[in-house]
Amino acid sequence: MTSITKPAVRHPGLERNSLGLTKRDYEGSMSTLCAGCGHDSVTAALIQAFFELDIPPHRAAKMSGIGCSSKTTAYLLSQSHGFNSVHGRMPSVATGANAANKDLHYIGISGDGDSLSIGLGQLCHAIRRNVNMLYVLENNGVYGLTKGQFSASADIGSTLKGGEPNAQPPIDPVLLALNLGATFVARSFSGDKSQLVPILKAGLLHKGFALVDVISPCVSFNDHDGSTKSYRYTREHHVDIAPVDFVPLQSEISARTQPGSTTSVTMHDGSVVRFRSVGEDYDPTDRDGAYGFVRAHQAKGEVVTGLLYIEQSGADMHAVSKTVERPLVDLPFDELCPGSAALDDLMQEFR
Amino acid sequence: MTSITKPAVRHPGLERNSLGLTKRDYEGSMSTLCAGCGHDSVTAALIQAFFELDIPPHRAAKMSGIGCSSKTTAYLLSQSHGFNSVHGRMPSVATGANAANKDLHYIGISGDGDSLSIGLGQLCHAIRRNVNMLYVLENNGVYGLTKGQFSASADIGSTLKGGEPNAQPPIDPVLLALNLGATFVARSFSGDKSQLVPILKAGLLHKGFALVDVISPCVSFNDHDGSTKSYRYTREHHVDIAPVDFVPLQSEISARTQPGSTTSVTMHDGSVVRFRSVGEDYDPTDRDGAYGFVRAHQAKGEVVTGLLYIEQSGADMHAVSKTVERPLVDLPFDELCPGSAALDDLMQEFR
Amino acid sequence: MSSVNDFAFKIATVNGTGSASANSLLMQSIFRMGIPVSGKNIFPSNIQGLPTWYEIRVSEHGYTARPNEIDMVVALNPATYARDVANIRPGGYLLYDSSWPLDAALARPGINILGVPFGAMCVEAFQGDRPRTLMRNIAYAGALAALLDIDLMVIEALLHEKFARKKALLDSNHKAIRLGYDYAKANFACPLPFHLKHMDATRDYVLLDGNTAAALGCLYAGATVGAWYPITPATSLMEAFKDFCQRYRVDADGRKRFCIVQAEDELAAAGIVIGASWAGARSFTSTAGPGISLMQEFIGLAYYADVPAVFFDIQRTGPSTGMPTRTQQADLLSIAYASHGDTKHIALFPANPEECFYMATEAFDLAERFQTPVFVVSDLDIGMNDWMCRRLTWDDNYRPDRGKVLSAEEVAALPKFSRYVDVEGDGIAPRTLPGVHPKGAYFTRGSGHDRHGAYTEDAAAYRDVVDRLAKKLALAAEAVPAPEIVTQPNAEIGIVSLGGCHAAVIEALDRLRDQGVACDYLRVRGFPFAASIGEFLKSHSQVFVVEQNRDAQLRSLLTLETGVARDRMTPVLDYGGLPLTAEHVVRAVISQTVGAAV
Amino acid sequence: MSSVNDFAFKIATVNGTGSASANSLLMQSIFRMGIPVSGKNIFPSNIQGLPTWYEIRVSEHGYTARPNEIDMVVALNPATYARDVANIRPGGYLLYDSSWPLDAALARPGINILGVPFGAMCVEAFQGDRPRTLMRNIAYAGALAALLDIDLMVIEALLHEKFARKKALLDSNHKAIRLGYDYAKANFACPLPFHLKHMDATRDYVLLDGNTAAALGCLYAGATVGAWYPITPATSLMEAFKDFCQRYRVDADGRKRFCIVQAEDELAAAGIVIGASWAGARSFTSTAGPGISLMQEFIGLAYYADVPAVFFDIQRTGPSTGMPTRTQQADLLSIAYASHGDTKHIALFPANPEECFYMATEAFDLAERFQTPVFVVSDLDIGMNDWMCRRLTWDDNYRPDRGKVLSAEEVAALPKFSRYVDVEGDGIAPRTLPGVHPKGAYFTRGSGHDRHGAYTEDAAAYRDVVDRLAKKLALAAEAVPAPEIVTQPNAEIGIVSLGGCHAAVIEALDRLRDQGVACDYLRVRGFPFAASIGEFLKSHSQVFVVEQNRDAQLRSLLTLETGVARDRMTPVLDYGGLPLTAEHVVRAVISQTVGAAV
Ligand SMILES: Cc1ncc(C[n+]2csc(CCOP(=O)(O)OP(=O)(O)O)c2C)c(N)n1
Ligand SMILES: Cc1ncc(C[n+]2csc(CCOP(=O)(O)OP(=O)(O)O)c2C)c(N)n1
Ligand code: SF4
Ligand code: SF4
Ligand SMILES: [Mg+2]
Ligand SMILES: [Mg+2]
Repeated sequence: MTSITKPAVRHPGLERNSLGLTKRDYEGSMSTLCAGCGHDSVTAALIQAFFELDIPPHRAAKMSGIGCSSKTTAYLLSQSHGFNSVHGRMPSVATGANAANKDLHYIGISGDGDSLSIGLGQLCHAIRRNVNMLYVLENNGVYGLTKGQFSASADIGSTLKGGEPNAQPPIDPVLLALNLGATFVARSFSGDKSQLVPILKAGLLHKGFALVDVISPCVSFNDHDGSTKSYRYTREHHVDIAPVDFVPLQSEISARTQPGSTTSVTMHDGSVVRFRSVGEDYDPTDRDGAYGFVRAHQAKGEVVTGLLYIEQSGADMHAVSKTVERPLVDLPFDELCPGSAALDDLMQEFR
Repeated sequence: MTSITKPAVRHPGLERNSLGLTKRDYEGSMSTLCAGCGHDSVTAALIQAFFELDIPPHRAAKMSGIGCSSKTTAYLLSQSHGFNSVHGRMPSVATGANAANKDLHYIGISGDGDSLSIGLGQLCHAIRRNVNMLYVLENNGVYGLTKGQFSASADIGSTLKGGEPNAQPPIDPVLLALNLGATFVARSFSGDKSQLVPILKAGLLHKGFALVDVISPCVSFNDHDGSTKSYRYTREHHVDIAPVDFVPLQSEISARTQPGSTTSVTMHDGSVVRFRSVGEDYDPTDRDGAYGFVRAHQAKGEVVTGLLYIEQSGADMHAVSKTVERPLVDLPFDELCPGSAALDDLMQEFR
Repeated sequence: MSSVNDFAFKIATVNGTGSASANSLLMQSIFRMGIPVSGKNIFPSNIQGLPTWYEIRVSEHGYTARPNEIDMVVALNPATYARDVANIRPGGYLLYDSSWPLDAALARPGINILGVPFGAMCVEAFQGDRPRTLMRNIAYAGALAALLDIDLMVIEALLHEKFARKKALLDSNHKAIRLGYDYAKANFACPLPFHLKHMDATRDYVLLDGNTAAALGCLYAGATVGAWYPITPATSLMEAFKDFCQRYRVDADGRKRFCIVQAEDELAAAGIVIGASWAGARSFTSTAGPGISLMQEFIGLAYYADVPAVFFDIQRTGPSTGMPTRTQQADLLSIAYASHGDTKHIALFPANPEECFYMATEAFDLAERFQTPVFVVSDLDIGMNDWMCRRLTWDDNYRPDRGKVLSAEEVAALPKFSRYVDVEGDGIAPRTLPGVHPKGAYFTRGSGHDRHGAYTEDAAAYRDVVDRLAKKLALAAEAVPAPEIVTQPNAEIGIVSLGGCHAAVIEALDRLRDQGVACDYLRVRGFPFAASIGEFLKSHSQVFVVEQNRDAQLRSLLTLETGVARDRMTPVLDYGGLPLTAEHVVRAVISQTVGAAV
Repeated sequence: MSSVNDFAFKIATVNGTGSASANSLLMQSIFRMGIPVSGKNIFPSNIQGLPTWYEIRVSEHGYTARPNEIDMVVALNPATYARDVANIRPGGYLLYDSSWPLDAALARPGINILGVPFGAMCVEAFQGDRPRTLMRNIAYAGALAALLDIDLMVIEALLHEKFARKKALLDSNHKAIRLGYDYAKANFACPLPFHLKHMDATRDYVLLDGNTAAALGCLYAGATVGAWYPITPATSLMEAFKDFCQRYRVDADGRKRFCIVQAEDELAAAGIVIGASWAGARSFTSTAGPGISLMQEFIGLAYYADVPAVFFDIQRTGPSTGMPTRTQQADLLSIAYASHGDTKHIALFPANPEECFYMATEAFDLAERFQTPVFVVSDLDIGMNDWMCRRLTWDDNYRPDRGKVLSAEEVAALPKFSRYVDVEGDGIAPRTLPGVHPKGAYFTRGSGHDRHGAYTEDAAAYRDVVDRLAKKLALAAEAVPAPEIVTQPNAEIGIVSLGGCHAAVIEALDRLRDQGVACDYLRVRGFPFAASIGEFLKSHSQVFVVEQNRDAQLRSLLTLETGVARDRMTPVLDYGGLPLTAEHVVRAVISQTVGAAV
């Protein structure tokens, strides 16, 4: 039950963040996923990211659709509101919640079926609106919860457990997002926490839609040889463009602007994302460059991972619609209702 | 009424195609669109293409959704079946019809609202399936039939009649199609029939999903200064990568393999698409090259038009699903029903 | 047969030629003369070039329903000459453009034919095609002014207001009016037997369409998030809301106290409304039948997860795309029990723009109080036509009923918060908003859940929640707007109706009484049905249910919800897509009344 | 209390541990012993690690409904010990894994507790975690064989068939069976008071689930295009169809005489079915409640445009996502009048897998004959559980009823083809298929159209079409499967039910009769309702309507369609998500029967 409040008794042994909270305070109910499911690692990484960013749990909102991946919002942040909506439609629900209260940290957790089949239209339009949220796509190439049919992210030639190969071109959420103007695009691997956590932290602080495509193997239906979304295949074929360090605002300036560090991007709140030893040919602020880079490696059968593109100038949904600074939910009624006098005047115009 | 059969009396004056049909035989009922609407020019170009390709009208099927653009299927080919379905869902209806009867020429006519907002998911998945059809997207940047709201193809900064500028990044159907693995991608302009007709002809004979994005201005709601989908703006900013000639199989070999012609692509049925004087830098069979080329020109505020990408190797939906040569609708019942003996045997397995 | 302030005329033109302004000029002038007037715009689902009509009815008694007969037709669209001229009552009048010889189709015996060379006069008087076409419309308004005795002063005043800052337009309009007016004066015996005389019956009224009124209601209710996908006839509601917000909800620095999202489709619009309401905003969408079908899945989620949400359904003629510019009341069943599984939803049925305003605000109160979807079921006739209705007023003491929403303090004070516990026994469980307090956190889901919001597949835990929902909806019956009941001394016949039919039914009641058929009347204003509705049905030996659909959907709801047998109620149906006339109701009742004095 | 061939036992395990094969081994063995048996799989919406149960009922009388009480529980899931042990009838038996000391939760007085060290024995006998877990299941099957007298020969035979080509597996299974069997024989008084004896009551039967049967029906009906989006419990229908097609519809060269499209969602699946049917193929989709909600818009299009389409709704517990692995009959209303506007749809209600097969073929005939959507309304219990039903047979003389489809010659012979003309007065207008003949071309649209298929906004032309549709659906009432009616001498009580409730109701009828309460029974098999249904209702002083939903949806349909007053029918509802028991029906009837002999 997600509504149980954690026991007040503190575990002295546990590390605490600046809020005095331990990681436990960021955990959720017991996972009911298969032992070894990639999704559970992503949940752990998210807990880590929230903990390290000192975000008060109740200031986060967990949004999801339907699927094993979508279930995971119950397995973290039991002190945050969660909304497990309907299949493929989480982006719209998150858009509405964000429109109403822009000051919460929205995390959307979805799967490749939820996002690329039934939910493709909503995902694309949430990207266009640059809704301020971290969108984690737990990508395993199959529909896990319905027992392993191909999803739209299955690569050509990748086989089902039964051996049946996929013959349709995959939809790559990373390329799609770059194409549609997403302002934060990353790909990672549930098996690489050191890469995933800083990316999630950057995504959480990014002001706009942050898409993180996480290859998250399904041990029950898509982790066999022949699958291109298995642990083994991913380990062997993913290339990390550059490890990133996420340096939050709080930390002393020096650390943020450490000389000699190659590329680094300063975010809205002043935090810095630093790319360590990124290759000459790679510029994480060049949208088309990123697109070409990913494609080129795909041609070689490689899966590029890392924080592939980040743009801090893009206006998010509220900036575009010029809403007031305060969340709309906080506006007092008298700032919303023009009152009787105004109505009387108005009526004159309808004569 | 689309079901009126044309008068038997022939108009001696009118040019005839190899079927002995005149253009009149490819026309439909009177258009009810606004005078000057780009869509009417596209209708005319389609009539021209069908006429020149000598396609028996009743072997074509006209599929559409809802919108001014979608209405146009009534304005051509009155001797073809037409299906004006529901808003944004034509791709699935066309997919089903094609699954049932692969031997008809399917043309889908849609608008930017129909295809890129409510219908985005279906369009993307029809592309993935490489459904064998010509898909014409009559793109005017607005919802015409509902009186001029922005559509998802509106460019940033483009204004509504009232002056309101669009602030969301556009969805470019051409880039989207290239990204999703479309096997035939073109962009044209309703005002340039000489470019449009051969492209439509090639699209009709292409074995797979042929996307033709046609800038087709809405004179009532989006043809003003400030609009980037107006006649004026399009005329001034579109660059044709290369005029194409479409040389049908029928014509004598020499014409098809005329020496000196730069790039040329031979299609499934043996017809040839010849690109005249295409620039050094452009290869219409290079997917990523095409993507980069379009993006580069967009950066300069230019709209690239022409047959941008064509791939003849891609397997269409039926090739992928290995269906029989004959259309499924033509299979006799006894080839479909295993019969009583088989059932009796089968029952043994359920004991 | 002469009549003052009691007649109707119809103008037939081609859409996209700008006749709208001429027609509203006529409407407004008559209205400002203090005479009750109503107009019905019968337009095509098309932007330019197809037939369109405008019917104006003048009624000193204040009847606003669609006219029972047409006294005069202004025929300016050759494509519909035959139909239009056939519309004129025997002895009525035809006004046509005599720039061209009288078309054979117009030459009907038994009517009076008046020709005015509108086209020719305008070609002579104005430059350019567009101005000439536009002014031709104003010219017929001028001719009608003369024929019907519309006060020229009033017209002039309106033109001055409208074109205060556009001198050139003012002049040409003025000129066009005179062209028609003078020609008519000079050539015909003005006024016609039926014409206008100043009254003082519109002082407390306005001319308003339902969508504008509903948008005002949303503004006044404090709605901040609007999500929609354009669709006729619902588009003008959200567009009006946007305009009002631009006017009343923009800070000095240009920042907005509202957020309107044009969604990619209706599914998304519903999702946005649900997400925004869940987060604590008052949020709504406006749509039509096809949207209602597409929102079914989300509606079920909101119902099952106790999430408030307000939906405006501006009904049009179905099924499927149907006739987008024609009216109907055929979405009742698909709304009442929307979505798969066991569901039931609150619905409000405004009868006119005035009620659209008040019911819009009420919808938000009910949605938040009952934590469930609420539908305001309007239609094209109410939503898009200008109705004469009382000036809207506002009580500044109104405070929104946000329902049971726990504050941070209240949550903190709880030993433990469980989302779906029926604390007060009314089926409504206190909710918390995200971001308020860690102890208030809970998990909202459309999957099986127990009273704590936890996932369950247990039969008892599942029933516990859905039984509460059933109870909640049952209690809503007496909270929704009560039915309007009009009785007559010892009437044995009862007439039941809803929404836009009201105007025609109250007119029919008068005419039936005059014909010796006394009927009581009940107008359903909310769903689930209050007990009084069942009582009304049971207390009348014969009941007619008047509605605008083919399958008697209101009668179906009455049958299911009150338990009164289906055949105890006689359906009176009109589903061709045009607003209902009193005549239709009267004929149906008379012809089927057991021993009616006919 | 001893009983032969008449008892029930329940196995509680954790999902994903492979108990399924052990359970079906038990089912099949009993079945092959000639004894009527049925099994209910009660599983979680999850892939691995949550509680799951399997109930097996043995009934010499052939009752297949869910058992009224549990004689023995095999408790192998500590997480549910308490619940499971509470399930055992007084004096019943508990079988647990004594590898560990008896858990306090299991120590219930008044029952017999038998411990077998399944875990320990398997750890000793097998290598590796997975084999050990799997074989532990086979071991309890072995123990049950001894306790219940299941014929070991039969079990061995089944193992040999199953592992014919897998020697190693055969051996380990054989070994595991013996482990359990021998231990039980050695330690307990076998057999228990309730046990099995060979019969000869299953010779003409098979063990079949409804989705497999429905898939076979589609195969035999000649369906060529299947479109779907995965959803429990409908997934196995399309997957079975695919397997059968792979087996019976592949040419020598590997080319397929079918096309199955896994759509991107349910909206697309519906569109594909409509497109394929429009083009002339027999096409269908299989889905569950959420899909029905998402398909609403397309359903209205097919209805209004006269396009055939077959939908299988394998109902699960709603609303919204609800409980995907629990059963219910709560989509009735959203199917009967699906989509906005005035609509009504044909629906068939199979009661078991056998009917799933026959009704599947019938659905295609009806869809093409009436040119309209047809729904086969099944549910999770019928669709996914193994039912004992008569061997399916096929009449080779069957020819599909394609309805009024004009050939090229017929079209050519016509002076003019108009799509929506009611030539024969049955409301069904002849259609043409694309590609057949230029003269047969017409325009299919969901927008307003006249009898020629031309766009219209004219009231009369619009009514002409929708009135024909109403007529067509009215005539369908006598064409859908007739209700099954079972009468008893001078019974005054009538019981009405549908679908999967049938098994429990017929058992209840017997028990009620034994208790002196004679009831007639009508099982609804199709919608719209045949006249005989209304007559049945009217001819009984008291009527009970048994169904699995909260809101008495079948009763609602009966109220609306037959005119019989709602309260003339007493609802008997069960909506917790588990299959209905006879006990539930008997109790409801007895307790509410006017002067019942209790
Ligand atoms: C409308 C609807 N259709 C279908 C389903 C069934 N369904 C549940 S989850 C799912 C796919 C999940 O795949 P994905 O999003 O990749 O999540 P995963 O389980 O692989 O993590 C489907 C089809 C549903 N719940 N709702
Ligand atoms: C489900 C649904 N929602 C909304 C509408 C209203 N509608 C009709 S056409 C249209 C948009 C058309 O835009 P586009 O596809 O660009 O066509 P255009 O008119 O611009 O050619 C909309 C929103 C509808 N018919 N159905
Ligand atoms: S089925 Fe796959 S995706 Fe689902 S929980 Fe198991 S491993 Fe994870
Ligand atoms: S409104 Fe625009 S798109 Fe529609 S017909 Fe007119 S010009 Fe064309
Ligand atoms: Mg997945
Ligand atoms: Mg458009």
